[in-house]
Parts: sequence; C-alpha cells; structure tokens
Amino acid sequence: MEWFIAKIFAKYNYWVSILLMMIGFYGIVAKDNLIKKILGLNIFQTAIFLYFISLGAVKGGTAPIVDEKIIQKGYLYANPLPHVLILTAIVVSVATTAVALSLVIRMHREYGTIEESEIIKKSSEGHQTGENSKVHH
Amino acid sequence: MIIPIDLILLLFVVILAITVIRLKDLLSAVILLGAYSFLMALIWVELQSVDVGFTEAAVGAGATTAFLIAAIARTTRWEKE
Amino acid sequence: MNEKERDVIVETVSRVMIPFIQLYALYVIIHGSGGPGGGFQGGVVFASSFILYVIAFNLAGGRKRFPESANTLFSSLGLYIYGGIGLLAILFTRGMAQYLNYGFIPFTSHFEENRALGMDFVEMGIGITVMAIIASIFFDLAQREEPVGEKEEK
Amino acid sequence: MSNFIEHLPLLTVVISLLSAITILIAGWIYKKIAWWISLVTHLSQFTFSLWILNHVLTHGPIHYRLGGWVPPWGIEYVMDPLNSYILVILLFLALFCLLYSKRNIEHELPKKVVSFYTVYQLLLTGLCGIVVTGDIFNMYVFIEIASLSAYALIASRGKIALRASFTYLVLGSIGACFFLLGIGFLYAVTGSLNMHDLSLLLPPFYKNRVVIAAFVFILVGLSIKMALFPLHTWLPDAHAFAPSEISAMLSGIIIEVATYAFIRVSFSVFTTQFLQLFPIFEILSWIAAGGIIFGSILAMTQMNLKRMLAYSSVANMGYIMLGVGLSTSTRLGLIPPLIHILSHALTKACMFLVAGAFIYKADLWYIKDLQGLGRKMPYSCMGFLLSALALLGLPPGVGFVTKWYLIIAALESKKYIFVGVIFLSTLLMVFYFWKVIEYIYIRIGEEGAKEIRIDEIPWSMLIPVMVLGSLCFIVGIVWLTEIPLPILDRVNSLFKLGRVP
Repeated sequence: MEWFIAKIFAKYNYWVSILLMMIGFYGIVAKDNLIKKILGLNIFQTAIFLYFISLGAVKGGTAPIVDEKIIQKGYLYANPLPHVLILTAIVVSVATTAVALSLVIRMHREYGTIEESEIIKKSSEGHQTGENSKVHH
Repeated sequence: MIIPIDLILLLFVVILAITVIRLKDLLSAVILLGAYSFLMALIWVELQSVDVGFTEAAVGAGATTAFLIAAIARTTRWEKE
Repeated sequence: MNEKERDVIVETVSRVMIPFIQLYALYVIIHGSGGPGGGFQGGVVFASSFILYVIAFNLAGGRKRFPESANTLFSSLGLYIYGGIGLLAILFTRGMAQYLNYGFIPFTSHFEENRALGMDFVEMGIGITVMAIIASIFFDLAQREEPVGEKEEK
Repeated sequence: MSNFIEHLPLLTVVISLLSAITILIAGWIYKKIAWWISLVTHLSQFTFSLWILNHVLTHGPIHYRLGGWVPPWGIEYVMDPLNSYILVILLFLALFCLLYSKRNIEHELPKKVVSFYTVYQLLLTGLCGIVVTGDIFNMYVFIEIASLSAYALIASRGKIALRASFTYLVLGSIGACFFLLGIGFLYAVTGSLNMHDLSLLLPPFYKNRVVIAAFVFILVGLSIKMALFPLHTWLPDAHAFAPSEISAMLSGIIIEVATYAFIRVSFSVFTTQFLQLFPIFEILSWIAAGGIIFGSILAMTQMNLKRMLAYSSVANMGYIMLGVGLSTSTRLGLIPPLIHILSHALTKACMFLVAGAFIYKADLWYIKDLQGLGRKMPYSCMGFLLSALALLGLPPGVGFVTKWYLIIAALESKKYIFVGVIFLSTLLMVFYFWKVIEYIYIRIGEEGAKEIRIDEIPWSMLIPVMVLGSLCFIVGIVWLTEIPLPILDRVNSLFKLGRVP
C-alpha cells in the first residue's frame, strides 16, 4: 500500500494529465460534430500543458517572482522555463482554435451543417457531378 | 487526513472534461469548457505558476469561450445524434 | 448578436467597467517584465473590453468604435515595434550585437536599464498586436455577413 | 563583412515577418503592390540563403545567439551544411511559386489577394524558422506558425478545400501536440532545450524508457506533419483542392521541411549511437516501403490529376524516409534522402504548377478531360512531360540519380527487397504517368471530349514551369558530375554517418 501511494498515487498530476489527454482524444476522434472536435482538441492541449506545469513545480516552492523577502526566508522557486514554454503554447492553441472556428463557420455556410458525416455525404455528392471542383467566389 | 486542494480541483477538472464531451447542447458544453479552463488556471496557480494561470484565465476562460460562443451563434446549438 | 433588446443594467455596468478593464490591461502590459502578466495577457484583457462592449451593446456599434482599418493599423504597428526594436540593436552597434539584444540600444547610459526599457517596448508592441488581432478574430467570427478570413497569431 | 553574414539566418526570418505586415498595410492602400513587396522579400531571402550556404561551406557553421544570451538558456540559431542546403531549396521553390502565383491568384482569389500574400509570407517565416533554429522548442513554435498559415492557405479556395483543411488542422494539431509532449519528456530528463546541449546530456539516459517514449512521440508527431504512409490521410484532399501554387509548396517543400525536422531531431538530438540501439530505422524503412507501394497503387486509381499527384507525393515521401531509414547502415548515409528532397521538390512542384495551368485556363480537373492539350498548350505540357520523365528515372533526370543512389544504399545494407520495391514502384509510376501523357499527347479527337479553345498560359506562369522542368534534367546532370556531393558529405561527417558500422 505504501508502495502504491509513493509510486502511483503521489504522481496524481501526471495521471490526471494522461486521463484528460485520453478524454480529449476521444472527443476528437469519436465525435461527429466539428465544434465538439475543437472542444476535444482544447482539452487535449490543456492536458499537455498540465504535464509541463507539473514538471516545473517544486514541493513547498513559490512562484518564480524575485522578491527580497522570499529570498531571505529561503523559499525555493518553481522552475520558470516550462511556464514560458506553456505561455507560447497557449498562444498557439488559441490561434489554432480561431482558425478552426473560422473554417467551421465557412463550412456551415457552404453545407448548412456542422456534422462531419453529413458534410462528407454532401461533398461526395458534389464529387460525382464535378460540382466541388469549381471555384465559388 | 488532509486532502490536498489540487486533488479536488483535478477531480473537478476531469468531471468537467467528461461532461463537456458528453453534452449534446453545444452552448452548455462551451460554458463548461470555460469553467474547465478557469479551474485549470486555479490548478496552475496552485502549482506555483502564476503567469500561466493568469494567461489561461484570460485566454482559455475569456477569449476562447467568446470565440466559441460567437461561432455557435453563427452555426447551430444542438449536436445531432 | 445584432438586434436584441436593450438591457439598461448591463449597459450601465459595462459602461463603467470598460475603462477599468482597459486600465487594468495597460497595468498588466507595463508590469509584465517584473511580475506576472505581459504583453500577451494584457492584450487579451484589453481585447476582452471590446468583447464586453459587443455583448452589452451590439456588434455594429463595436465595429464603429474599433473599425477594421484601425485593426489592420494596430496589428501591424505592434509587430513593427516588436521587430524594429530588435533590429535597432543591430543597427546601433553596426552588427556587433545580436538581434533583440536591447542592452545596446542607447535609451540611457546603463546597459541593464536599456535592457529593461527594451523589454517594456517589446511588451507594448506585443500588447498592441494581440489586442488588435484578438478583437478582429472576435469581430470576424461574430459578424453575420462576409467574414474576412483567417488571421494569424503573432 | 563576415560579421554581417552572422546576422543573415535571423534576417531571413525577420524580414519575412516584417514584409507580411507591410503587405497588409500597403495592400490596404494599393492592392497590386502586395505581390511586388513579396517578390522583393523573396529575392533578398534567396540571396541571403545562397550567401549563407557559401559562408557555411567556406568558413564553417554559423552560431547566432538571440539577444546575446548564451546557448543553454537562450535561443540559438545554427546554420550547418544540412540546413543551409534545405534553406536554399526552400527559398528557390518559394520564389518560383510566387512568380507563378501573380496571375493565378488574381484569377482564382480576386478578392483575397492581399490576405493571400500576407499569409504566404507568414508561411515562409515559419518554414525558414524551422530550418534555421537550433532550439527544439523554437522549432515547435515555427512548425505551428507554418502549419497555421498552411491551413488558412489551403482553405482559401472554399468548398471542399474547407473540409480538407479542417482534417489537416485536426491531425496537424494532434501531431504538434505529440511533438510538444516529446519535448516535454526530453526536458524532464535533461532540463535543456538546446539541441546541441541535449545531444551532450542525453547519452547516459539512452536506455531510459522516458527517452525512448520521447523519441516515439516525436517520430509520430512529425510523421503526421510529413504524411508518412499510415498517417497520410490528410494529404490527398489538402493537396488536391488547395490553390495550385500552394499545392506545389505543400508537396514540394512543406512536408520535406517536416522531414528535415525529423532528420535534425533524430541525428542532432538523438545521435546515431541511440538509433543503433533499437531497430527504429529498420522499422521505419519497412513502413516507408509500404508507403511507396500503397501511394503508387492508389495514384493509379485516381481520376483527378491533382489527387493523383498527391498520392504520388505519398509514395515519394516513402522514398525519402526509405533513404533516411537506410542511412545508418550504408556508406552513403544521408545522401539519397537529401538528393531526393531536391528531386521531389523540383519535379512535383513543376507538375502541380502545370496541373494548375490546366485549371487556370479551362477548369480542367480530370485526366480524361485533358485530351489533345499537347497541341494547344505545348510549352506547359512539355514541362509536365519533362518532370514526369525525370521523376520516373529517365537518365540523366533527377529521379534517376535518386533511384541510383537508393538502390546502391539498399544493396550495400543487404536489403535486397527494397531494390524490388523501387523497381515495382517505378513500374507503377510508368502506368499512372503514362495515362496522363497518353491523354495529353496521343488521344486526340475522341468522342466525349470537351471542345474547348485553349491557348498557352501567360508568360509569368509559363516561365516557372519551364525553368523547373528544364532544371529537372540540368540538376540531374550536375548531380551525376558529383561536383555538389561534397556538401552532402559534410552533412554525413557532421552526423558521423557514412561509415559502415
């Protein structure tokens, strides 16, 4: 039991991160709705961020802001480098979401639906008539 | 036994994530995703990264939710079976 | 989001809130190099004030307050500041210092002070760009007519 | 003067970014100026890249520290023979796609000219950034910049391209997340992100399971980006329905840059020592061989010309990865894949540009509609013929050179079955290219043919096609003279390859 707590349970951050990754991945793969896929993608990305932040955390540490009092009291700082990386990754993630949403909106205008299977059906109907190849301004 | 606060937060986060994926109403799913992001921000503050927590609260809970709601307003609210 | 009933409480509250949100955003941008926050977060907070305006009033009004031309101008202005500051370091030392080595830009006589000032300027540049781009993404997503297309993040 | 050259790797990235926003502002005032600004930027970037290649070959690698921070902490840009070679190919191809795009974009996307060139410059920023950087996280950021621009550019044609772009976006984001997770594992083990630093810190942990997991995550993530065989599903639609110059860029260089990223990570971060501990590269070469056969067979069944070329790209990525997979066990090392990156860039870009010419003139998408075009558009069809023959392996075309070196590599490492795979795929390639050539040149005046009056495409579009088509053979002859081979030998010695273990 002690082994369990020390080896498995004490690393709960990582377990939850993996769990969230799986949930997000399920959302991306199994859901038909395009917005649901985007939500799944967001969860997937935050799970990876959680992993990174857990890497930088120090037990009994404090936020990496330089302050005289904190140094005198002898606190440890959390590693700030993963934080900076994740800031950049959050920028990337919000940009991805924005591009994906604009694609979804344009697809809704073209096909009138945001379910992937219906879009595939409609676009393959266009395939046979050669409709889809034409450019629509 | 004292249960660490981040364990409770993580539990909530997992529940919220499952609910977000399972809900058929996209608008509620998006709002719950905002709550999820906010709890995530709390976890990150708890893990000593104030900066990322702040960013996630501003971006994940704020901007992304606004984008998603705007997109839902232009498309449909209900996911089909 | 275009036509809806006017809600006096929401309108009044947001009329009061918006200046404070923007002030807070500026605070976050300026204090980014010494504490939590920075250009990106401040820019997002600033843009959220426009989003609040659109939610409380209407989209057309928001677009009028922050037109597309201003959007384009601000988003490129910020990137020019960001890229230009870095290039200044190369120009002032005739190629001795590296890109983004702000210490060599002669704002003041101190190397470290120059570096801090350079970082502040870069944060401001990032803040302006992010503010403009987040706002423009929101406007494009929310607009019912012809959307302009995809915008890139910095 | 050499001081100025030190700044060039960075300037190629920065002027591209600055020109993107200059286009946005200037195009808002006067629309037509967008292309000219882009052209000036491309020309200067291309000159810079040649200069860098020359400097690297004569004076050795360039190390550039951003902001003056010393490497393990700051971001470092490193130029060595490998990435200066890739940078030259990248900017050369981008320049020709830009020349081609002037008339084509005015025709296809008249309302979006300015935003097209803005995003195009951002794409180039990302691609140059991937190539010049020496920091693994910085590479992730640039990969995402390039991919986001690519999604937007693919989607710009609307309709079915939207779906293709969305699929690419979802898969590409998953790939990027895997790459990021791999970086996270590496960081957890070593605490560093600089590639050179990582390669020094990693050796004690080679048997560590976290490091192996990191390698696998990075491999899978980048395989999605480079459309390696079982993970290629986004590629055909995205290539087929994007604007033609973007198809040419995607097929010719974007997936190759992802391959470069993989080569860089696997040889610069994990060294050959690590790769020989496990049969990773052997598995990779089998997967690549599967990709060659699969891509060739599916290309035969396609009716749509651009889709056929897209499946052919899957097969050609198989060739490149087969070369990479064999690289640790032969004396040739990385020579075959690096030659094939150049061959594929030239030939496939030329073919996509010709396919775009058919679409530009008469909206012809299907192979059966191309009847008799050999007489109506002689020069562009000549470009297609030349590049198809070169890719097939007609000596002295570029395809012949790559196949020659690949076969030598396969024989040297005693994997005789790969020789059979190469011959079989060449046979299949003959089938599907013959179909196109037959319709263009031989089947004339059959019933059911569309009666259309077509003449040649404008000069600004024809020149890139002709230049690329003729380069397919000129470059092949240059390779056969073995004059440029010392560049690739330098790459091999950089990674301690090219010796039989």
